[in-house]
Amino acid sequence: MSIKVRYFASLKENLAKSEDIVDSQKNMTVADVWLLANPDKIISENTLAAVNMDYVALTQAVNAGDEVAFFPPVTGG
Amino acid sequence: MSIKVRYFASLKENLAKSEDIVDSQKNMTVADVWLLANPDKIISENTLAAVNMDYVALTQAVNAGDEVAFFPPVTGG
Amino acid sequence: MKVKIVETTLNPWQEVEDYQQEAIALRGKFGATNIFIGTMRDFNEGDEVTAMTLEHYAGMTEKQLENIIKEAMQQWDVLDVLIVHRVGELLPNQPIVLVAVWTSHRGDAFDASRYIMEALKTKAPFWKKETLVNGSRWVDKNTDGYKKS
Amino acid sequence: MKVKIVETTLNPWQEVEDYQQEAIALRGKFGATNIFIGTMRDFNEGDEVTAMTLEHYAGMTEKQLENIIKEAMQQWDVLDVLIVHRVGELLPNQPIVLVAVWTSHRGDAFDASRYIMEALKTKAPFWKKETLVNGSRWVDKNTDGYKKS
Repeated sequence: MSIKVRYFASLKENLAKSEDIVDSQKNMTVADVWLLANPDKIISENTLAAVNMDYVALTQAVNAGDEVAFFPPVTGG
Repeated sequence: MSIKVRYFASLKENLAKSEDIVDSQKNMTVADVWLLANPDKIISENTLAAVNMDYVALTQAVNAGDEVAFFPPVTGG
Repeated sequence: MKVKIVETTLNPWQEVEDYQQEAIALRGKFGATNIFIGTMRDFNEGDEVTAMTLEHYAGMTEKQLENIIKEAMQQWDVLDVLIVHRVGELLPNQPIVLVAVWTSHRGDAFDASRYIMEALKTKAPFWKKETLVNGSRWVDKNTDGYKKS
Repeated sequence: MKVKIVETTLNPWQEVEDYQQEAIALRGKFGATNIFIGTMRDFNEGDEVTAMTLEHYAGMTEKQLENIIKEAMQQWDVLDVLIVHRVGELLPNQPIVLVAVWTSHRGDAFDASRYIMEALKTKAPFWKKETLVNGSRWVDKNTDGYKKS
């Protein structure tokens, strides 16, 4: 299955990329998606994750066609 | 001494007057001012009193030239 | 800070915009503004209300409102406050009162604005008389504004 | 209710006035409006800030803000809500966010407005990058807004 991955703000700058597409034959969690997209980078403990624009835990399963996003703590308002 | 007395809102309507001038040779409290101005009317327990535009208790002494006001609970805002 | 009693229609947006425009000292310094507007409804206590007359004790209203602002400024970090209150004849949907508070941080803006509104309702000498379909009546006390309906 | 993300200058007074003008159903029904406006300051964490860039996750911001409004409406008697949030390049003294809440009674207006602002700060995917005199930096977390300074 193919998953679109998006990065925002300081995380996007640090990774020097705004998007990835990851493919896998196996079922994946959000943490698996990160690992596949960033095999050499440990996810920072304050990084937030969303699937289809809802906040999720890293243990959340993903499905084909999902949009997964990773970003730092939000600072709007 | 001469004291100006003012009434507002429903109290003004009930008394059918907006002002009084009371005179006395003796020292007076706010309660005395009411009695002198309205000898036949007991002051309602929810009536508020002010001297020179500050809230006071009925036991507050008044001085010559003071403006005393009586009015019902306020309902602004 | 400014306290203003108006006898004609109160335009809250214009009041706040004009005041902020003139408050040069605030520029770049305030991070939070909280504004409360009280507006006349067309019903109260189960009855249709067609108009309202707001009486006030001129002089004492200003004095009490200025005291309330000072009390708020003693309790919270407040940069500026504007209070505008309508008196005279009002129709439903017209604004009655505007409280605007400028602060550096949002907590102070919410807290001070709420404090000022509650104190105004308790201490500022205004009285409402409602015009109903049949006759009129004085509002005898303010609702607490916080009870669950 | 309405959620709006704007890339150009946010005029909070115009936004609220326009929205209220169109909200025919509110007329005569609302007694209280609480408005919060967050504005860019010219200093932060002890440094002069000359400009700011606000990034957001388009789509998720709207989804999260709509959820927040629904949560507020479940907890308080709220008639209507408008949220407008700025993104892109900002200068000091420019508004960042507007929250406006219309209710029958004032307690609900204060409570819901504050709830929405706190939830927005925690959940809405916006990120601030500050331009300083020398370089720039991401704001790494929101201040709690309630600490005593």
